Amino acid sequence: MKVCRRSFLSLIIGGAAGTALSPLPLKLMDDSSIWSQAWPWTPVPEDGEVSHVGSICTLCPGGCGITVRKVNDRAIKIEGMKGHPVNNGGICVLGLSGLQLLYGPTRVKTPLKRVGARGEGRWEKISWDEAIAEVVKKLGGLREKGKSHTVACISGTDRGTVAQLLGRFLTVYGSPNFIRIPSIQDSYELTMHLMQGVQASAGFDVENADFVLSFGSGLIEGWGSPVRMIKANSKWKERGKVVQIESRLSNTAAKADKWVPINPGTEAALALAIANVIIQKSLYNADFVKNYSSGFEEFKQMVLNEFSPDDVSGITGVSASTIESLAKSFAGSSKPLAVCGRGQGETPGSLNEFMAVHTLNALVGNIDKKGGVWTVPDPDYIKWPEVEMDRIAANGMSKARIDGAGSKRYPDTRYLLDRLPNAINSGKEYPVEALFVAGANPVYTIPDSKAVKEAFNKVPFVVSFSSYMDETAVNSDLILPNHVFLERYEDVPTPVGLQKPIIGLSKPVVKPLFNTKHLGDVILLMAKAFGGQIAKAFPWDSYEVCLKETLGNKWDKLINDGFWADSNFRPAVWGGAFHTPSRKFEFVNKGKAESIKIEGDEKAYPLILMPYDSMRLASGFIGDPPFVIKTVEDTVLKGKEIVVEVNPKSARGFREGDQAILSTPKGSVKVRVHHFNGIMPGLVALPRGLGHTAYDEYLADKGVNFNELIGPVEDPVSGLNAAWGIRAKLTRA
Amino acid sequence: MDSALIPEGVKRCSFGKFIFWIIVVGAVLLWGVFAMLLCWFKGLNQTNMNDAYGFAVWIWADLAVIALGGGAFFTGLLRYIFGKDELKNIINYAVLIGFICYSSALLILAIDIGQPLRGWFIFWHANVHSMLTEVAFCLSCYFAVLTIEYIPLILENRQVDKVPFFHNLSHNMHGIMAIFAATGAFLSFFHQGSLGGVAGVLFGRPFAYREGVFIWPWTFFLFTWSAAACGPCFTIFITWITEKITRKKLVKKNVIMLLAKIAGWMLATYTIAKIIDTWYWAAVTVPSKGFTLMDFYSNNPLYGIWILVLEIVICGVVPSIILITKKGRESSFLLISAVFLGALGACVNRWVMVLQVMAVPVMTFESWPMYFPSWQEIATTILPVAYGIILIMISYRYLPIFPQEREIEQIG
Amino acid sequence: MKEQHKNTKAKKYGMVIDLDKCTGCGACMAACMAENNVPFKKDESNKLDSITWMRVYSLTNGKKFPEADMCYIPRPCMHCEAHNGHAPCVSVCPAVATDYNHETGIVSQIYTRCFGCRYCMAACPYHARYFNWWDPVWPDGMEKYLSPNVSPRMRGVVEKCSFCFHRYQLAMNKAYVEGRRELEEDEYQTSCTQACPAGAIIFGDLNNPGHAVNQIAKPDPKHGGRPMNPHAFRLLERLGTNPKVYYLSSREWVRRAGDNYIKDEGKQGNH
Amino acid sequence: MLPFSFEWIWDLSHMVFMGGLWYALTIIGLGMTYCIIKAAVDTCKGKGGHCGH
Repeated sequence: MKVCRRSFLSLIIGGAAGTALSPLPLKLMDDSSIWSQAWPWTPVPEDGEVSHVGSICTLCPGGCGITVRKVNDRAIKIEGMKGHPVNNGGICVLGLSGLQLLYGPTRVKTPLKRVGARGEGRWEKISWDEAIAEVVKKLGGLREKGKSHTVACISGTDRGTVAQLLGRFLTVYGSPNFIRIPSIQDSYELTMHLMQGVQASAGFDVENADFVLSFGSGLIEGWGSPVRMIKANSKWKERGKVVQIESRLSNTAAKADKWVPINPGTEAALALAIANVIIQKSLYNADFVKNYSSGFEEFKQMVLNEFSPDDVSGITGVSASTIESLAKSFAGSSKPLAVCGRGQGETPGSLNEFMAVHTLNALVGNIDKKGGVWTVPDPDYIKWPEVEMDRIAANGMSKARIDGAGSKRYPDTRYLLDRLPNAINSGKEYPVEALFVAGANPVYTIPDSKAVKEAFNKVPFVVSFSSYMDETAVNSDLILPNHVFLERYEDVPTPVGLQKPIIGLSKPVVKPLFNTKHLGDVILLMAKAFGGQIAKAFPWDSYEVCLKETLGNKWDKLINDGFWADSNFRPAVWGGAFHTPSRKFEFVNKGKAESIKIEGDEKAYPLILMPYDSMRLASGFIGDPPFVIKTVEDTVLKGKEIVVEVNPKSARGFREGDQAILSTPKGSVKVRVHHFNGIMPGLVALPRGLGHTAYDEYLADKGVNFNELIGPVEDPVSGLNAAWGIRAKLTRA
Repeated sequence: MDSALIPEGVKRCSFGKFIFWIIVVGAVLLWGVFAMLLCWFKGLNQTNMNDAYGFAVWIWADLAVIALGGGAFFTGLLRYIFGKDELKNIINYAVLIGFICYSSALLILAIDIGQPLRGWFIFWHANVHSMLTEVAFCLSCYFAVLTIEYIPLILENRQVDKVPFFHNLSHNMHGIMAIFAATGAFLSFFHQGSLGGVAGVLFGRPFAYREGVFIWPWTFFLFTWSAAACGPCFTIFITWITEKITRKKLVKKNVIMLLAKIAGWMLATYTIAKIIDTWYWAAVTVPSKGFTLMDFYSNNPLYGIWILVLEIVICGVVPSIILITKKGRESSFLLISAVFLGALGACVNRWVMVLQVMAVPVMTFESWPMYFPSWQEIATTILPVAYGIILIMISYRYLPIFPQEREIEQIG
Repeated sequence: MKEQHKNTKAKKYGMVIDLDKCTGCGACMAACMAENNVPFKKDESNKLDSITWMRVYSLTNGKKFPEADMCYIPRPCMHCEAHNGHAPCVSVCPAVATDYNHETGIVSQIYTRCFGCRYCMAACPYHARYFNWWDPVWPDGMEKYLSPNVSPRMRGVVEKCSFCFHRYQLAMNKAYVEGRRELEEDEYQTSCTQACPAGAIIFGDLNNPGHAVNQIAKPDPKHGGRPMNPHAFRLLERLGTNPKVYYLSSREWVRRAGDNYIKDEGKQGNH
Repeated sequence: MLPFSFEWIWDLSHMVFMGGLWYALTIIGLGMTYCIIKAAVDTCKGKGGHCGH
């Protein structure tokens, strides 16, 4: 048959038409759409049996109860625990994102030993036996040379069994250098110590206060136990008033009933001027002042002479009439409460300011009263036998602390971490030969990052117990990764700022995912390896045994409810509350309440840089997980650039979104400018919690770490860091 | 070389020159195809679109080419239904331009959707309340009609025509073309309209929202009207360009004059309607939502009141006056300026109804998001232009697009 | 647009958000992301392509220091009822991938039905709808926390807040097993409501006079659900979207920021 | 699109819209079918063309 062009064409066309009319195209279309609905690279979460585990979140000192939803052995979601005395069902943005830390890429999965240069990030995986042997060998060597005191330990907390085990280990080993991460807790403890003669934490009965006078505290921005404070804020909306004294319109200021802008750093003067009005108009609680306080007359004279509203108005920028009305409404309320500690309270602050503010509480007599400041003793469930130190340990313990805490100069201060970098760098004290870091990220959180890194580089042996590859872990020699909080048992004593002692119990929600080990067990293993008195001080087989024994009859309740509260606890009665030499509240007057001078020359640096805190930026030892960094607004972080707030008045030609160089005496960084009418002219505000160099690609290299731009300023009384800002300038990029 | 394929009695450039230009335009086409494939395989993250600009330059291009392709349906309507017989001399070209515009529009839509493989859901799971469903249905049906109108043209190629079946098919299709044209006009009316409805029904967007009759907002009718007005303008404009490029007269003046006159009256009435619509919208609709007219034309770096003036006065009133006056039509310069402005007016209108709609903030605490297309978007937008040029080149070379060409050539 | 369920009274789930209490802490945003398997990218600072079903906006009163004021406003999907369920987005979706459920008043989104034309996004004045410009990618191991109750979305589709509809389904399943047809107020609560540390979000059935949302917002059925509580307002009330999320604020400038007004128009411009 | 897909409702909008659609499709389909069949018939009858049967 002759195949002509025509039949060929017909075949093609006929074939095409035939295929088009057959069900094949339909079938293919359907298949393709089904395929696109289940792309193999889109995960399909496995279903299974649902269960809930109650525990305590330890991502911050807030101590919230959490309920973790599980499907089979996977943790699916963290929710707030209903009925928990701190957060009753509520939960914060960081706590909600906890699973991203558990399952996230920043986990340290096995003990690591540095092989490259410090901070280079080259590691060798080692076994736990090797890791512990390594530490013991190093520490043993130091001990033999009588240098046990050159070992220091930085810990996120000094409370609870794990921190206590760590401290105990240091003691029997022979070093006085257990150092807690600084915060306003230091200042509050010192204030309570000096004015009330007690060694206790300050608790605030915020739920019952009806007039809250806050001197720059970020009441709803992470101050105290964050969820509890936000809950309290909602209560104040229903019945109560809040006055925020702050130079920037923070969230707290915006939510307050009244915002009083103040020249930064003059808060103590304002507090004393308020005291002046209260005393002058006899608005104070006469019973308390007369019967339960001492030093009032002296205090009165000082305040009347030096802190008249008119004079203070000039210093603070707050009008005399405002001062008077503040004083009247404060003293006129039935349950007034004055608090201080800037932002989230990560910088301890000026002791004078704390005492001045606490004086206001004393004047209205709301100490250990409903809605006031309570003296909260540490829970006393940890009753281990006294350690028996051997000769070396006793010798080591007799040495002075390297940070100067408890020295002649700062006799009452317990920890002074902010002084450590300088102590190491200056070499005036003894060198630090080994450093432990647990539950803390000092390389990131301590001011003057340059000096901190320099100090770290001078320490020949740094051991990190971090679960995550944070800045400190990166700059260490050995990482002994702890379980994360969702994988371990741990007791959580009274959350910061809570007015009654409670104990929470963190429970393992999931089995440890990686080759990590509980810090408590690591301490026990180290102690055993040393033998002798050191081993003797730790008679437990495992941390779990130790914890169960320590908690005794509270254990069952803790396992069932997740927390234990002392139902018998009542605030102290004035008659027996004060343990000062006079047995009364003391209006301590430690020199003139001078404001803390910040670093930098006014001419070279016309602006003042201040940090601000946000619930959406974790600035402690934990960095923002992906969910949290996602919530950060574009007026805070834009791409990789940090945005600083400036009042349009002091923007000097910088338009919204312009790039600029922000310089302080400590360093300069690239920023973007955001015009914000809520900030006092002359100030620049920079968010804390950004500028991480470690962690994962969702967080690292975004923005600037505030600590690179500021150094500590020593409070003359306490030695704690009182820097509330630093001089700065903005120049063209 | 390919002379056997070229229609009888007309001159075409050399095959080499033809191929050269095909390759040049083809390179641009390939660039567009590359961008298109990127969008398909990597997803729409290749574009600069975002959650504020869900519709962007593509949708504008889509609406614009459909409006400009409106010449096909309107000329067809005039030719087959209203019996304007002269127009048979330009209808072929109008159909070709329409075919190009509509196929491009469909292609753009296929790139624009996030899940192209599921594109057929719009037919299968149709929501009859959605203007977009109406668009999709009428668009595809009308595209089928345009194909049917274009097929006889292909069949008239010298070689194809030799096949008796194709010759007969072409003959028969011509025979009932009026029915197809009528269906096409019906479909076209609805999809031009529903494209207008797409923006007009957005009652959450006061800038776009218009009241109307039954389910159709005023923009529904305005879009159809403007397509009927600007489509012929575009046909005249492209014919003029083709004549310039080929350096030949292809369509007799009386045909152009007739089409221009009709287009002029359509444009004039459209402009009046548009002015009334804008006035009512600015005076009644917008204030009832809490806005003033100037809210939509201030506080942003691009959209000032100039765009409204450009659309209505410069691209509406001015070309209308030119086209409805005999003197204006007869001046070649004025005529071409007028049809260009008319076509531009449709493009500006579609831009405003797509991109400015996205840009105007509705919530008081939002600001104007601005947008600039990525190169992938630009390339895929240019793709249809390149494709259209190539199709015109091939059709012009091998098909009897301009029935009067031989006649004019012989006279000339 | 299904017919109403015959056995039970139609619900109208909605929210009241107290802006006086809202501290802008962001917990609702994270609670939503964690509950609904919302993906995240390396850079989420461009808010125009960042998927946040619940987004907290911040408003300012526009005044200068020290008169400046600020307020946060969390914005979930408003689940507009508009007129008889013709929400701005529902009526425009060409493929019925989003629908108004007359039983619950919830606007659904069917990811496998959506083909990504984004018309709904153009229609929504609240920017509550988000497009998956990218394939969702979880870092290795992190997909372990994904909830089986909400399917992760694929690239190229639109997603939005569902008022945690899966929680409604789970609660209804449980109720049915127990022989009930009605839910208690606390049996069905959204993830953001549950998490909010300030207790600023309240969720429930607006049709049920026993529910807190109804008692607080006091929706006026005669006027398209407009709140009768003088401190309550809805976003863009005047557009006729008839949203089911009510806001409370004691500050007038905040209430006014909820809608557009011509300069000297009266308060709460009722037209 | 078809009455047996599950979202189909026999309401006015569906009848008008889908009615219009199917009406148009029918015209186009029937028209084309007519043309093709008639062309085939004509071809068999030997009409037109230059090299036909």
